[in-house]
Amino acid sequence: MISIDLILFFIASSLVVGGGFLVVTVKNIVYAAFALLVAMLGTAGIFLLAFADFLALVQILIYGGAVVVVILFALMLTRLEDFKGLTDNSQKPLAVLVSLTVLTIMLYAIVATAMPTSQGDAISMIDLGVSLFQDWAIPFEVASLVLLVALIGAVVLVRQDEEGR
Amino acid sequence: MIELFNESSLLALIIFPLIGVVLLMLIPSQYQDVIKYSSLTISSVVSLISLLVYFSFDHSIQGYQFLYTYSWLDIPGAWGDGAGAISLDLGIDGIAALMVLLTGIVMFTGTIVSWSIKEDLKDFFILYFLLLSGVFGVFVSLDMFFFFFFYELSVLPMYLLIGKWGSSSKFPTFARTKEYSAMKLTLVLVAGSVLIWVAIIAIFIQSNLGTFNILEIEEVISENLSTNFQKIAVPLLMIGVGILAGLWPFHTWSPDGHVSAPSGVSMVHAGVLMKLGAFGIIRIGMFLLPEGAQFWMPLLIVLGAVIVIYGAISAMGQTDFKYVIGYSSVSHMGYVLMGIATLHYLGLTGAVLQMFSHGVMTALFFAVVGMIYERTHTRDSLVLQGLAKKMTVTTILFGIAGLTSLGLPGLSGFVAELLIFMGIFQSYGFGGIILGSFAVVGAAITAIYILRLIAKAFFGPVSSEWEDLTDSNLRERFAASILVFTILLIGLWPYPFVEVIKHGVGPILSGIVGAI
Amino acid sequence: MDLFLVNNLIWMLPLICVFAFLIIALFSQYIPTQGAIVSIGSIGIAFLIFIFVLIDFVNGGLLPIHSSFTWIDLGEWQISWGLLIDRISIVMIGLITFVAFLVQIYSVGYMKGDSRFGWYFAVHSLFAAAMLLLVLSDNLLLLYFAWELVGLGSYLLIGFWYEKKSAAEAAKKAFVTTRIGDVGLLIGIIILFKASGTFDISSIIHVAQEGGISNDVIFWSSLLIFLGAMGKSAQFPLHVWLPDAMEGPTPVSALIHAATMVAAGIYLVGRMFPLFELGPGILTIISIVGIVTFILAGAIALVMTDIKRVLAYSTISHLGLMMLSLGSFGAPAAFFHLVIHGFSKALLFLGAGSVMHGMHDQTEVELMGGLRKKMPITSITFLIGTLSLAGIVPLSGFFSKDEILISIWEYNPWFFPVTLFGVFLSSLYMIRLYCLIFLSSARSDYSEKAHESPRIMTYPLIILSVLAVFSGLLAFPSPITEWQGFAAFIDDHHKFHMVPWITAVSIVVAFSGAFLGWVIYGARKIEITAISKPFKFIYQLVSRKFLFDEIYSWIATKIVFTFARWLTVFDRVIVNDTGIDGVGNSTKKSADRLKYFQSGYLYNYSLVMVIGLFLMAIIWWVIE
Amino acid sequence: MTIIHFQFLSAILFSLGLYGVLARRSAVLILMSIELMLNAVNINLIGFVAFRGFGQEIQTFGQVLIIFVITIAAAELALAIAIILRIYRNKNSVNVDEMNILKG
Repeated sequence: MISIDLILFFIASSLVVGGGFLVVTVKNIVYAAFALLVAMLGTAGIFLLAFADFLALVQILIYGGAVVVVILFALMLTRLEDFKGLTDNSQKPLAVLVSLTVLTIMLYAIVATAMPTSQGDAISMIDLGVSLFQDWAIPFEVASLVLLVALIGAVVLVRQDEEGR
Repeated sequence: MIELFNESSLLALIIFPLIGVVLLMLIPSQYQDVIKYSSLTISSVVSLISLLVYFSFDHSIQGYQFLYTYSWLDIPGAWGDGAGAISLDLGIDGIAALMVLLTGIVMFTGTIVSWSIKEDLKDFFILYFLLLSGVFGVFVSLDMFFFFFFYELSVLPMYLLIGKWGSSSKFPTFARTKEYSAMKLTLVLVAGSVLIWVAIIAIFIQSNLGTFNILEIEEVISENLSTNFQKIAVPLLMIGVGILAGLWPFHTWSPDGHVSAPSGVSMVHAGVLMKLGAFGIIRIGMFLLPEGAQFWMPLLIVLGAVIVIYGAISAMGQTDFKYVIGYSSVSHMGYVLMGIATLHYLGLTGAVLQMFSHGVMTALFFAVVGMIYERTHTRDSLVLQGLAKKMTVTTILFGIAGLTSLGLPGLSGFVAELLIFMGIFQSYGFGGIILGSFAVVGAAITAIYILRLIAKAFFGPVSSEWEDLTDSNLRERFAASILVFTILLIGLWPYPFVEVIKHGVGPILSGIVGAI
Repeated sequence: MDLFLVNNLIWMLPLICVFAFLIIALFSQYIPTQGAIVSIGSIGIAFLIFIFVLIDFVNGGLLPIHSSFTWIDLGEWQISWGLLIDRISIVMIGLITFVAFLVQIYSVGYMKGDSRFGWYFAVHSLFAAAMLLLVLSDNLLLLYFAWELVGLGSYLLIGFWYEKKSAAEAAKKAFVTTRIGDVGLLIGIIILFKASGTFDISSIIHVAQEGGISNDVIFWSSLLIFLGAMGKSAQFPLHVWLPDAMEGPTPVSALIHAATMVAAGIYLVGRMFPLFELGPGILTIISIVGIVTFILAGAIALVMTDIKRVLAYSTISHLGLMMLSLGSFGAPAAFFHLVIHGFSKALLFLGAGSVMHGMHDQTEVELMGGLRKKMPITSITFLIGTLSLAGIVPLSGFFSKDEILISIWEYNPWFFPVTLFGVFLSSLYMIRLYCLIFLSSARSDYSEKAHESPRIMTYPLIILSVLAVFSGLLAFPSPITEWQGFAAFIDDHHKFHMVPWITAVSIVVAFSGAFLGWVIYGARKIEITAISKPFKFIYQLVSRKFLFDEIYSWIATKIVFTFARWLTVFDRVIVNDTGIDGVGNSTKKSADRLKYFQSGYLYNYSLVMVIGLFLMAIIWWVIE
Repeated sequence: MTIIHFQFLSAILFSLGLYGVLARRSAVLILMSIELMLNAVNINLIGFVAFRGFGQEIQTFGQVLIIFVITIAAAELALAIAIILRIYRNKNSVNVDEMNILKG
């Protein structure tokens, strides 16, 4: 019996898989970036289907907005000639082999250890907020520190040296 | 007030040096005087606390005192929820009390002696206090995890202290750079601590209590720690900690380390750090693994005898002051190991007293050698001559240290060595007599190299090179006189010290079947 | 304990000297005479205490006085410190305090103007304290304690003029050589402790006499203790330090290396005598060591030309005689000779010091001669000392020697003729020394210009010479008082007796030695080279002191220190560079080879990572 | 819709990302592939959280956990991009096969 959410799931997952496939195969890097965006949006859809509304929003905002944009900026700051006609490196056949093997193992593992499933509940954003800011307040603050440090680190790394080198 | 002191004084011993570290970090490094005086203040406060701890330690009450507990981490497992498996358990028995006093004394005098360091004094003291915080931690920890933690904490700063402030030396046939010595010291000691860590984890698992607390594990020795397990665990521990006590053939880090280290660090290194090894054997090896200890001790006593003689003869072949004293330290630590290995009341008491006595004595030695080196810029006894004329007080101080080292009665070394000798003769039957004789001969060899050194470097006519040497100044004399006073006090009136040691030795030996 | 019990007051004896040491060592520049007065005062007070104790004893008093306290308390094992004054120690205290007192007064004149005048007296006080402690202690441990401190005092005083390389070396040699003996002593003490559970001398002897200690243990521990005594009392073959010890100031030689410290070995053996008696064969060993020392040292003394060395070898020789006496059950005779030798030899050394004082510190007898006129008091007192030591009747040395001969004849008759030869030798070399120094005419500028020493130095000489003359009378029982003679004082079982023919032989031998000496060196009737020609080899051997120094220094440099150097190289090259560093180096080497596996490409690394994970999964699977 | 769907999707996406990391040449693309793998992890996690029947509380916790994952991913990305820019400035390329200074 194919339910409506299963159909939605397949649509979203085809977005994810298709986007992901394009990311790792296309030759033009800008296209790859947009394919990544597609995959991220698909993931947001998956989140929605798993009752994680807030996460879906976050996913769109951070990945769809920030991450892809940052990557595009990075592309703009680097050399443009290489963008089209990307080639893969010499161990491509091995890579194919290894990833297929890993995929097989994982799929086998999934099938072999079939999990019982039960229907989940919707989580209200209020609960999530309460949990985040009460139970997990300290890790949350620490995470913000991590971000801050990453920010500073990024700035320091890309800053022009004083001699202008 | 007294309760507060009883509960938190041991914690203070660990925390105050760390406070000192932070404090010194905040002082800009160009204020040399501020750094000097604040480091002096910190170390006097800590030493004062250690003094208070020692004197308010009541040896008439059984059991560990000044207990303090802070639960840190639970480890659930086969043993249950393991609440507070790792907790900062502090407490001292008589042995640890004496070691705390020793650390306090060496720390204070080492600080005074280190004042003369010219370069990056601030960073030196930061690392110095870090090191001492670790040393105090080892002596007062009743938790194996923290024992190990502080053990590592006290080893690692040595690397920087020697590597940065040390001195490289060039000898006719070989050279020792300070970087080499620092690296060797750190690597060898860390290799040893791997063994310790394995042993500690093994004890933790085997005891099946879900705790690292030594006292709690001690109660289940007979049920959970089987004889076979103990026999396997003791060598790990004995080699691991023994490396720090200069166990042959892993002793070479020690003389090289001494030669390269600045005098303040040498004082701590030989005075306190090497004692951690012997202390570890007593605290974990004998207390938690009595049967294993009993099984392996005959080997240790033979090794100890080898170290005594080997170290003494090696010292005889050296001409560099610090090498002589370095090997002499190895030799004297051999006495400690022998004393421990007797498993005898007298021997163990003597070993602990020797740890204290040797600590104070080598501290004095290195302080004096530092005074000489600062003025002459050489430590080669073949070059130095007739220093007694120019540096009379320094000579007398060196003489006192030397006489202590060769076991002259009236100075601390004699009492300790006497007790150890008596212990060795009382244990292991005829073998004990042979080994004991070796030990006594070792003391005679010490006399040869010490007096040879004195005759070469201090006596004889003053060569023109040393015409304008100055004698030690008031600061250095003050530091040295504290050490001399301690040496004399133990040498002449060891009664109170022995009373305190007895408090710790009794329970340890009572766990060992057949020990006297 | 009540501090003011008379028993506890005996602690004052050593303590007062310790305080003197501390005061002088720390504050010598603030005290008039740099502290000499403190030192002399303290030893004077000690002497007064001795007089007090003696009077008390004569009036039927307190002996033995005993006081002790626990030094280390280890439950089952108690180590205590205790002092004991009995008859033996009363004699020793008298000797020590009296000689030390005189020597210190003498030193004020002798050491005048020395840059370390105060330090000299400080060490003297330290030595006196240690020596008093040594003879007062009631247990072996405290005795060892003092024994070593005495050695320290000796070390510091021999090396007093440390700027001289030879003095520094001599001090070291003295300490190390005696230390070799002390190793034995300490081991012996501890073995006895193991066997009897106590350090207390009388308890040990009691246990041993009850049969509580096996014969083996008694034998070995006695032998080891005797080794200690050999070191301190400079018996062959551990005698080599004593002649070198003459590098110290001469009053030091008089006090430490003639009268007191070197007698400590005799004292120790005498103290432990009841134990030694029980050990099979120990007394024979002691006798042999004693007689060898007696003869060999006497022979060397005959050929030495350094005034202090002659006296040093003479001291060794007489210590050998005392050992021989002890080995022949003659403990009282040994003590008697110890006292009388102490007075006489101190007198001779102080006389030698006086000569050196007048001769600008020249010690070579070849440079002297004819000093009799220039230094009349020194000359006469020196002569008295010489005759006393030569055993010429009726000076004191004669009586003590006589008693020793009697006990040797009674217990060790085979040694008797050899001993007589030794007696002959000792009167010969003493007279030779006197003749060379004081008779005939001056042989150098120094002796031309020699002058008599100041009174502070000559008065002690006079006092000592009086004693050297009259102290022999102590051997006789007193007709008026209860005094039964010295021997009976030491040991109740001993009765004073003389064997007429032995006395006669002794007189003849001593006189013939003295006469021969006078003929050769005084009257110059016989050319010395004429006699020594046929015995050239022996003469060479003797004048090179039987090659002991050469052999020892060969052993020390060629064997011991070479071995030490080899061990140092072994330690560095094999243990450290090959063993410890070897581990590091092999790690480094294998890293050098393995580094070529690193392509440097990130994607290679990640591929290998994944494969690794993959393998781990497989392994896990297999195990499951 | 069961856990298995999520698991399958996650596995496929993860393998794709892995392939990207192993096979691509441009550092930026490798970075993107890593993002894919992180997403795969998140998908797996949310699948378990939502459909395993842990109840309200754990479900909330799971979501919080994902938020943290995203946060850390963002931080990592920022630094990675910075490093790539730095490398580009030094070597004028972002191709990983031109970077082998770690070669032994």
